[in-house]
Amino acid sequence: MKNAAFKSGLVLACLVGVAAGIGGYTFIYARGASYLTNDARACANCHIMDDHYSAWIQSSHRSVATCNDCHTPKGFIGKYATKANNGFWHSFAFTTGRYPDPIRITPRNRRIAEAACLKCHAPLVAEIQGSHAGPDKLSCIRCHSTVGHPR
Amino acid sequence: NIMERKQEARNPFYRVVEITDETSDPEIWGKDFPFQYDGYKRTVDMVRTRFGGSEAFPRTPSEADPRSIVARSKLEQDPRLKTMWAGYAFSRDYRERRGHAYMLEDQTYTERQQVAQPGTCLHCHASVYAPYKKLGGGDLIKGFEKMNQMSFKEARAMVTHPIACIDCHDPKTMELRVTRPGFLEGIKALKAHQGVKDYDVNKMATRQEMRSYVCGQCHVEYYFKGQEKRLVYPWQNGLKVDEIYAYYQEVNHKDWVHGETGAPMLKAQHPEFEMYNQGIHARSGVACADCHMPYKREGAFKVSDHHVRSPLLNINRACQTCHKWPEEELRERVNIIQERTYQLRGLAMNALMDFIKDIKAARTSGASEAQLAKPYELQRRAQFYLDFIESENSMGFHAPQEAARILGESIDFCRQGQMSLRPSAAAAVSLK
Amino acid sequence: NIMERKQEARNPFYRVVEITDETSDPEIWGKDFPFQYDGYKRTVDMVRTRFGGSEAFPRTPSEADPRSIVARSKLEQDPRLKTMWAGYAFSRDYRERRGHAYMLEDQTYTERQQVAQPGTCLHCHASVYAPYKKLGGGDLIKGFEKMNQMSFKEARAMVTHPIACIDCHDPKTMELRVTRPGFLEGIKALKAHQGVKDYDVNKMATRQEMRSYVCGQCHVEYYFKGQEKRLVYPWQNGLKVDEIYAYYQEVNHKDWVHGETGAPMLKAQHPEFEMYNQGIHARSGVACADCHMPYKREGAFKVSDHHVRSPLLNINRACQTCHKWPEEELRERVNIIQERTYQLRGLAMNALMDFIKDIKAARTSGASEAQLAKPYELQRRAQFYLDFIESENSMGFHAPQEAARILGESIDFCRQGQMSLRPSAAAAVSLK
Ligand code: HEC
Ligand code: HEC
Ligand code: HEC
Ligand code: HEC
Ligand code: HEC
Ligand code: HEC
Ligand code: HEC
Ligand code: HEC
Ligand code: HEC
Ligand code: HEC
Ligand code: HEC
Ligand code: HEC
Ligand code: HEC
Ligand code: HEC
Ligand SMILES: [Ca+2]
Ligand SMILES: [Ca+2]
Repeated sequence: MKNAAFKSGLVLACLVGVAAGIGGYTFIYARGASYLTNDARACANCHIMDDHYSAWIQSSHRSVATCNDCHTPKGFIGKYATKANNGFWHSFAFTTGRYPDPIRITPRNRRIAEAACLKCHAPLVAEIQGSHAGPDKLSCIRCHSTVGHPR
Repeated sequence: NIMERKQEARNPFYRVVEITDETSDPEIWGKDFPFQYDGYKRTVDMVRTRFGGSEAFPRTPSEADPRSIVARSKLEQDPRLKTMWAGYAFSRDYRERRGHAYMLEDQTYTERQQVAQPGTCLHCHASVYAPYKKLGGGDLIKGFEKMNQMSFKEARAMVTHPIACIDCHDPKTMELRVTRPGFLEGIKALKAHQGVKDYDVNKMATRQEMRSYVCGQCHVEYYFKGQEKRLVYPWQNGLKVDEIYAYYQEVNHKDWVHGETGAPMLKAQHPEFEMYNQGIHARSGVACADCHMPYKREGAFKVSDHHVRSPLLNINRACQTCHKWPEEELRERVNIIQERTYQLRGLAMNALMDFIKDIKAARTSGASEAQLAKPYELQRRAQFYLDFIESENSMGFHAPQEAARILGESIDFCRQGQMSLRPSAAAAVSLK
Repeated sequence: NIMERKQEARNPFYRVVEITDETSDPEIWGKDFPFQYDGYKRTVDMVRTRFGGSEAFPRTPSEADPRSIVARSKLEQDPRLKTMWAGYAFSRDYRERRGHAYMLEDQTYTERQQVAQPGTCLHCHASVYAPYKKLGGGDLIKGFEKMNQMSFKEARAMVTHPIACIDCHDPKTMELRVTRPGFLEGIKALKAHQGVKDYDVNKMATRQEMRSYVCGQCHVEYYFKGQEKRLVYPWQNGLKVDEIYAYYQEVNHKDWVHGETGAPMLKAQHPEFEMYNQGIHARSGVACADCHMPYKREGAFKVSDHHVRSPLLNINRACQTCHKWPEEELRERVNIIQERTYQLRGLAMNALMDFIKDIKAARTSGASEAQLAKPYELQRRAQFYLDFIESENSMGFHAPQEAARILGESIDFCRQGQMSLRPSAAAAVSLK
């Protein structure tokens, strides 16, 4: 709650250009530009993503899906909107060191990851998905939470 | 070939025949859903595991019982069960469960039928959905009530199939549904107890819950209430053994009078749903179907394996998606849990035998009803607790610690019962 | 700030002072490893959880015991413990454990010291590595043997610190090492039993094993062997309670004679390592340190949280790395396991009280030694089993089903013991 208010306050501050301060520096320093690519190493620029990176390297998906394939939604806009959002908050969190440890996926990004599975596997699961929709849609992560990076 | 797969992919529920709410015959459903039907038919397989699965025992068919193969007799494996259930039909014939394909014939031909049984029995051994509705003139519950009050023989003539597609699925959407009055009413009472009013499982349950509820239609403790022989699931106070026992005390029900002691007894039957709900998997949102009907790749699709069976015969699919341990390791983990349960179950069984012996002795040496009141209550309780694990079919796996706790209490009840029949160590001397 | 973060990442082990194999004082180590030292110091914190952690009780310091704060007395929480341990030092003073920082003073001032205690005690309550070597002229085992045979007072004068860095770490490499003779010999006997010859833990254990073995140096069942008061971990037949009991029967050891019944008793103490090894976490390769010293991010690199404490005070780091459940849910899961254990422990405790009462009664009404032989053996066994859970500090969490199984057996032993003292239900009448 408090945190949320704090975040929004900060978002405002950025608009005023403070972001150019910390955010901007981090952006360049942490090779922010690469954040916009699909290269998984981009994510690993941050040591705190190292664990996931090295786990991903060993995952069944390393050769078929990069971080972004699972952590950004379909479509250009959504993709870059999410990147901007995560990019900013991750940079911010990283710089200030304010984040839970171990890192917990946010509900939003969890939904994105769930949806990502269907980008590639929709046909396969069409039958088990059946006519179910909305909250009753099958959660893949319930059984396959480690496909991207084994624990 | 690829072209076809693409076809399939676009409309997974491509139908070749029409299925209505009266279509009981699974073979017809199978035309539209061949993968599931194939699995369903395979429930005839009989394969053993250490404590589960089933083993085929040949027998010479007779007029009364045409079966040429039956499952192993539990009574012969452990004769103490005959003493435990003395005076009750279960002491005549009690076998290992086997696949769904056998449910109707096993029920029809069990020697337990030598005691007159009501039509109620069919609720969980046949595809009764259509028959109930027919009998009730479109009203499921009415039909249920009518069939309960028939004799088993009479009712048996009205059903043809063991559990079939229609018992778990809505023919239009293929979504899961609960068709069993016993569960509809039982879960309603349970939810009411938890503060949820007028719970309608088919409207209010999540899809994931339904993946267990369809099994909870039958794999539960039950009793026949009153003259109408209404099937009731005793969940009014909750699903724990203590809460169920409390319920039976309140309604003061007894299934039979013990043949050797004269105590008013309760029989526990297959409380898989109740025990599962005390376990870590239920808390983790893992459903019965996750383990007993795991997904299976068929061509371009994943489908639910309708060959419902012991997960230990299918560890790779049933467990390894969630547990990345080697198959052998997973089998060993189950084994450790089951062996521990089995060991404690043995001790509880011994305690019960000692207790029954003592009550008999006390009666022959002329103990009064008053003196027997306490021992009777303790036998009733001890035995119900033990039976709750004995008749539960996972040998403790569904809720390992809870199973051990229940057996521990059962032992305590037996031994205290024995004590109540003996003079105190000190008093012993001053006795006349 | 980011600049620093990248810096830190590069040189984790930056030394400012030199540390030798004689450096007992943790403050010096702390100069090189400030993060770990800070955590280490925080073990003075006292915070309660439902069954663990610890609570600060103020007391007025006295000449004999200068402590102004102690942990809660378990004897006052449950007076049945006084009867259980009648005639033994534990019936005078037994408190909740608290942080490592207190180990030396709590041992020094416990009222159990009013019974003469040997120097052996210090093995697990002080940084004895350097003192042992000094005393043994460079030979750890010699020093150990010498100190065992001193009086506590004498030995106490030779140590200064509670457990310190040097007791778990090699000062050069900072790798973990076992420094405790009790464990070195205990694990060797255990491995020999498992068919591994001449096991040398510091050479042959994996890193992950060491993350539990360093704790197993002290959080184990033990006894003092013979006149030399040698500290021995009774693992020759295995780590299960049954195997440990069998060992004590073989060597026919007793800790004391029960004050109220006269039975030759055994005391179980904190078998965390033994119970943990019966649990699913141990099987899954999860180490004590994973839960009690989880990694913690300090700037750019991860350090082990040296604030060793109840994981329930640190669920996010201790559990959520592996379990993606909300904190509240994880707490509730532990709670369910612990409450179940606690309930059964209560029943076992009652059974034991009944049993002790009966033995006393039998003795006063003049039972012979012969008649008491069986009851004595059963009390010894029942009580050791109960104590194995009572004195284990996770209230069942480390191995939920095993804890319940052990309590169930304990109940059975007690009740059978009572039975053995009473005439049979039938015989009762024909008694004179
Ligand atoms: C600037 C450093 C940095 C980079 C680069 C980075 N991350 Fe992160 N990431 C973080 C930090 C810090 C957190 C913790 C934020 C929090 O939990 O509030 C985090 C958290 C996450 C989370 C979980 C929390 C959430 O927001 O759901 C996901 C998923 C994630 N990162 C994915 C990625 C992916 C995919 C990339 C590459 C496209 C990436 N990260 C690149 C620093 C970074
Ligand atoms: C195949 C899909 C997939 C790929 C590829 C993938 N992830 Fe994930 N990731 C997931 C899923 C699913 C979750 C949520 C796990 C859960 O909630 O149990 C997740 C969660 C996370 C989290 C939150 C912390 C956690 O473990 O729950 C982080 C951080 C993260 N991913 C980073 C990355 C990075 C960095 C990469 C690339 C190196 C990557 N992921 C690649 C699917 C993927
Ligand atoms: C960018 C496309 C893509 C995305 C996104 C993706 N997958 Fe995959 N996945 C694949 C491909 C291609 C394979 C086959 C790779 C192989 O056989 O090794 C595969 C294999 C798998 C497998 C079988 C191998 C294994 O790990 O067991 C599973 C299960 C799976 N995916 C689940 C998921 C889930 C769950 C998600 C979402 C969290 C997901 N996939 C996201 C492309 C994707
Ligand atoms: C209840 C557990 C469960 C859930 C939920 C689940 N799966 Fe699976 N999945 C499995 C099992 C079991 C297999 C292995 C099937 C086999 O080996 O035949 C599997 C296999 C797969 C495969 C590999 C198929 C192959 O053999 O190439 C993919 C891809 C996959 N699942 C994707 C998904 C997606 C996407 C979702 C969500 C819509 C999902 N799964 C939901 C249990 C699950
Ligand atoms: C986490 C996995 C899991 C879940 C969830 C689960 N079971 Fe089981 N079940 C098992 C295992 C393992 C066994 C032991 C099988 C054996 O011994 O061969 C078992 C045994 C059984 C048996 C006896 C099977 C046999 O072959 O003898 C029945 C019946 C059963 N379960 C029904 C259910 C029902 C009904 C539910 C839900 C209310 C359920 N199970 C939930 C894993 C599970
Ligand atoms: C209509 C009642 C009914 C329903 C619904 C039902 N079962 Fe059963 N189940 C039975 C009966 C009856 C048997 C024993 C059949 C026999 O022994 O002849 C049985 C046997 C089993 C067995 C033992 C199979 C073997 O090979 O030993 C398992 C496992 C099982 N059921 C699991 C389930 C699961 C999981 C569900 C839900 C997906 C379910 N059952 C739904 C009535 C039912
Ligand atoms: C509430 C549901 C339910 C009712 C009502 C029910 N059964 Fe069952 N029955 C089951 C389930 C589930 C199994 C499989 C699990 C097991 O065998 O414990 C089973 C197994 C059996 C078996 C095979 C194993 C054995 O016990 O030998 C027989 C025979 C049987 N039932 C007969 C009957 C008879 C006769 C009645 C009526 C008096 C009856 N059943 C009523 C659910 C039910
Ligand atoms: C004992 C209950 C039960 C019976 C009987 C049963 N099913 Fe199912 N079926 C299930 C469950 C559980 C699912 C998984 C549904 C879900 O995840 O929502 C399922 C899923 C399905 C699906 C959806 C795709 C899939 O495989 O997950 C189809 C189609 C289906 N069943 C067809 C059939 C047919 C045809 C029959 C008869 C031959 C049948 N079922 C009998 C329990 C049953
Ligand atoms: C859909 C996921 C899922 C499936 C399928 C599943 N499990 Fe589990 N299992 C869990 C979860 C979740 C836990 C609880 C621990 C945790 O949170 O990680 C657990 C815990 C366990 C435990 C430790 C708890 C205990 O009672 O000792 C065992 C053993 C276990 N599972 C065995 C099995 C076996 C055997 C199967 C297959 C028959 C199976 N599981 C199927 C998710 C699953
Ligand atoms: C999977 C996690 C886990 C592992 C592994 C584990 N423990 Fe624990 N431990 C716990 C939990 C949870 C408790 C209960 C804490 C409470 O009740 O506050 C506990 C309690 C304790 C306590 C009492 C703590 C207190 O605050 O009262 C001690 C001492 C202890 N454990 C030692 C050990 C030792 C030694 C090992 C290894 C041999 C070990 N534990 C392994 C989770 C673990
Ligand atoms: C040298 C002996 C020794 C070693 C080694 C040791 N402990 Fe302890 N531990 C103790 C003693 C003694 C106490 C009780 C101190 C007191 O109550 O004054 C204790 C207390 C604890 C407590 C209770 C803390 C609290 O706040 O209630 C936990 C948890 C614990 N130890 C875990 C561990 C773990 C985990 C390890 C290994 C990483 C370990 N211990 C190593 C002797 C030791
Ligand atoms: C094998 C290792 C070991 C030995 C030897 C040992 N202790 Fe402990 N002691 C522990 C551990 C571990 C704890 C913390 C766990 C607990 O309190 O159960 C502890 C706790 C204590 C406590 C605080 C809790 C309580 O019991 O009041 C006292 C006091 C204590 N010990 C005194 C002694 C005395 C006196 C001796 C010698 C007779 C002794 N200890 C020998 C390991 C040991
Ligand atoms: C009760 C045992 C114990 C004591 C006492 C102890 N440590 Fe540790 N320490 C550990 C364990 C366990 C690890 C993890 C080692 C591993 O993973 O290999 C560790 C790791 C470390 C590491 C490696 C980096 C890290 O954090 O994982 C350093 C440095 C360290 N300890 C310093 C110290 C210092 C300084 C002290 C004294 C103030 C100390 N330790 C006291 C058990 C202990
Ligand atoms: C390093 C990984 C790891 C850590 C840390 C861990 N667990 Fe587990 N936990 C497991 C594994 C593995 C299982 C066994 C089930 C499985 O294989 O998924 C398990 C099983 C469980 C179970 C079910 C078994 C049972 O006894 O009922 C519970 C509850 C549980 N953990 C709670 C906790 C709690 C609470 C903590 C923190 C104090 C914790 N775990 C820390 C890995 C871990
Ligand atoms: Ca019943
Ligand atoms: Ca001892």
